[in-house]
Amino acid sequence: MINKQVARAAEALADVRDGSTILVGGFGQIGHPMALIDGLIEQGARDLVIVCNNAGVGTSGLPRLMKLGRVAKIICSYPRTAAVFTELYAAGKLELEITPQGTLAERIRAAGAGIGGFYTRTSAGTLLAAGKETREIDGVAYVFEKPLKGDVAIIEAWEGDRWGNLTYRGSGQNFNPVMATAAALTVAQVQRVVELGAIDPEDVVTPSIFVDRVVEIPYEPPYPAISY
Amino acid sequence: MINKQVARAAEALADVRDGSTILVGGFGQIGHPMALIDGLIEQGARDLVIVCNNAGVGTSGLPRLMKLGRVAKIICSYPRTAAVFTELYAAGKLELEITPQGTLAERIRAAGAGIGGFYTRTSAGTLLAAGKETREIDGVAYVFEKPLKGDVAIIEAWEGDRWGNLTYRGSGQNFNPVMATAAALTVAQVQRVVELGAIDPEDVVTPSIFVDRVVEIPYEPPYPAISY
Amino acid sequence: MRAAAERMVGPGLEARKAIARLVARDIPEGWHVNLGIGIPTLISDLVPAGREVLFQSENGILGMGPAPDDETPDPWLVNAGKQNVTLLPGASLFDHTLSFTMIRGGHIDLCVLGALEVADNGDLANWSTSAADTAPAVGGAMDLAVGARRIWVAMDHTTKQGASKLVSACSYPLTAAGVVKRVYTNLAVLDVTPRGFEVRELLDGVDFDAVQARTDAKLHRAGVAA
Amino acid sequence: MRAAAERMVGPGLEARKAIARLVARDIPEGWHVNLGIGIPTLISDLVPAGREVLFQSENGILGMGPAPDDETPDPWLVNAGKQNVTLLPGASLFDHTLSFTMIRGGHIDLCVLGALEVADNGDLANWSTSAADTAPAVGGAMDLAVGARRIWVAMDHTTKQGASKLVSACSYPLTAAGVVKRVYTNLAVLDVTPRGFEVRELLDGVDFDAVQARTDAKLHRAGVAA
Repeated sequence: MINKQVARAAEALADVRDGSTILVGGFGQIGHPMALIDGLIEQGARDLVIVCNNAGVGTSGLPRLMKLGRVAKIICSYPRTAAVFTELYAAGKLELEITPQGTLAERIRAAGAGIGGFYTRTSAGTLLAAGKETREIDGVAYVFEKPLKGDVAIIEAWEGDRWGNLTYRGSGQNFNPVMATAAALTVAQVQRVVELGAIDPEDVVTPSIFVDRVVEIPYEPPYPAISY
Repeated sequence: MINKQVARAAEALADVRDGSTILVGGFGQIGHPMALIDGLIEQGARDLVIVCNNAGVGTSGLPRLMKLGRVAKIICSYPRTAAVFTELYAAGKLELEITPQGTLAERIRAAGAGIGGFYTRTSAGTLLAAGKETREIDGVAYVFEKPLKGDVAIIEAWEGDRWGNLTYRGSGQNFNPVMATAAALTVAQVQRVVELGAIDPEDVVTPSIFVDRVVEIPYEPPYPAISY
Repeated sequence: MRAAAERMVGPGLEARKAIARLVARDIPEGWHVNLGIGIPTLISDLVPAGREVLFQSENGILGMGPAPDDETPDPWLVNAGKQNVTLLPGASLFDHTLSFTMIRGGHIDLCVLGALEVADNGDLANWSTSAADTAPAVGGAMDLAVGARRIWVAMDHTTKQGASKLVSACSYPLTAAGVVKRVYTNLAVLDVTPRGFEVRELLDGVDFDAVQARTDAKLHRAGVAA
Repeated sequence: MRAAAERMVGPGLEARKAIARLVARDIPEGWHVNLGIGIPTLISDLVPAGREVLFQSENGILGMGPAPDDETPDPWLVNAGKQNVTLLPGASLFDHTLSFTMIRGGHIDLCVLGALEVADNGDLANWSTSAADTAPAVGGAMDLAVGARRIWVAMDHTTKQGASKLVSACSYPLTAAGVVKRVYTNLAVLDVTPRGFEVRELLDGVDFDAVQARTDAKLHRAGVAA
């Protein structure tokens, strides 16, 4: 019997190696796998490359991982959300790769979908296109972007089953479904594990094929929404 | 008040011009917008370029449109489903562009998603890559593929509302959601039009932004499944 | 004339709302609109009652309603500024790839952004104040700037220091080249045309020369040859 | 020896099922498997009871169950061969872009295809019998051939005319180069290795020389140096 459920977050991440690229779901606090980040902190891997839209908020989660010196590089669209990021970056202790938000999502999709690279108009003629191949297509300037693959993806979903099917709630999808497709190992934190078959096949957002491990982490309505 | 519902198929397609590229949803008979094809037949446009996974079955729908001499070219992955296609093609009266099924879907997605082109391993080193740009990426051969945009998309869905939100049933999604994103005008044939708000926001598969017109065409469980 | 005077020194919340109201007035029914942070955020609540406009948020929402006015907002539902929002009947929820299919694929009718500078050729600078920014952050600005069918900018006419934000050439790093079609400020509404900025509308108590005096770029009167 | 004799002249349904059963035997629990038309279609019903294997269909289904045995199949649910199918608990439904994300993105553990020819370097020809095909049709074969983690072929060992389908070089147009890892026929199971075809298993009543006699390419005995 297939059973992808794992009891604890750190156990689900036990085989993460130093130097891994970790795709981390979420947009701000929503759909952001806080328990799995804590599991990563407990687990101990170092020199991580973190791919996440934001750099976290406050002092727990990603900011704590950064503060502990475990992050070598961060690839994101909007890191200016955590003070510790700004400090470490200013001190030259953290490498940063800024990617436009849509390009970040599309590069991750390309990795998951077996696309070797693609052309986008986004960032053409700007500093963020510096050093990248460009091409004129039908008279318009495009920038060549490469796939961005993870060794591990940690994501947050709403319900999951023992095969790894996932649903999401509200604006909780964001980067999670696409990141699930693009890593060698995908671990999902879910609010509840339900019986196989309890999720209507038409309601599945992330089909089970993309998910390797499921950890049940029920929690109260999460964080106060923070505006920045 | 936004209201995208149109009473009749031919009315919804009234402004289709000669020479248009028409994206036609469906995989075999399922999710295939038969009533809209009939509307296109009634409407009269000629020299059409049809983009559809198959060439239809039997003598109605696409085969009838072809038989009437209204189709100049068909772009598909598996046309060998209709006898009239084979006849017209053998007689040199119909141009054919064969595209691998996944590449067909991805080229349509690129058009809908503002991607200027992409690299895929599919068809590398085969006859279908003849004349196409190739590139070696990380030691593997890739083929460059361009976006495939429609002037019109005609698709079939299950439920729709007056804004154009759509759901699908069973294996009825197939090419429909991606085609909805990739045409200047997208017309959806639905089994029933429901009140705005009746579709749960989490159940919407095609968000309303991609749909321009909705035609209600209720019908009995469709065609006998045909194996070929 | 107090309102006019206030416009000269930079708008407070009411003046910012006045800018947002002008934009809201000009959005036709049925448009799909993405709003950036700052003044644009104020627009959604100012659309005239009964006019159906669909607001999109790049984190996966189409059909956002007003901010929740009760004590128990849905904590799983936030907009791109991470503020709690509501959904209208007919709303839909989706992931980032479909959201940026909408944005980059030309499906968004209008994106209203704030800006650091707008040049009279439509160049937009709104993401970074320096090529050596200490911690640059771009978010979805570059995708929106090239992908939306129209880019309008809603901003103060000048910086707090009084420098013009409508310029003949951007000094800050570009977000995208040649994309801005219209600018709404606390002084005027200006179209970006082949000959440069054209004053489309002056706010109450403001005249053309007063706007030109506060603008780095040369202004043109609508319908008057240069 | 009747079964063995039948294998020599080309399999009927029972012999085709025997090939399919061997493939089914070798699929471990938890694999995600896409089946082509022909003999591969028979595999799903032959997986040993209690072993969970997830069958994918490129038209948007993961977790297909057996063919419907009642009089009222769901007409909206068909597989890639357009036959009505059922869903297992845990199944999911999706569109073509996500389906080919699975396929092209390397998420499918195994694809079992039929073939016109397989070469001993793993080249696969299964979509067209001529460069001047009167009406070529490729379907998803090329995407599956390059995208699945493993390609196994299940086919008759020879054509109806008795010509070997295991060849030293394909004469038909390629579907993909160097992708086949294993071949199941009515005579043997063969691995594609760096030195060519290696006989992994002989079917009952068939010996190595009998297989070699019906094979265009040179065969190797497993574990025996060339």
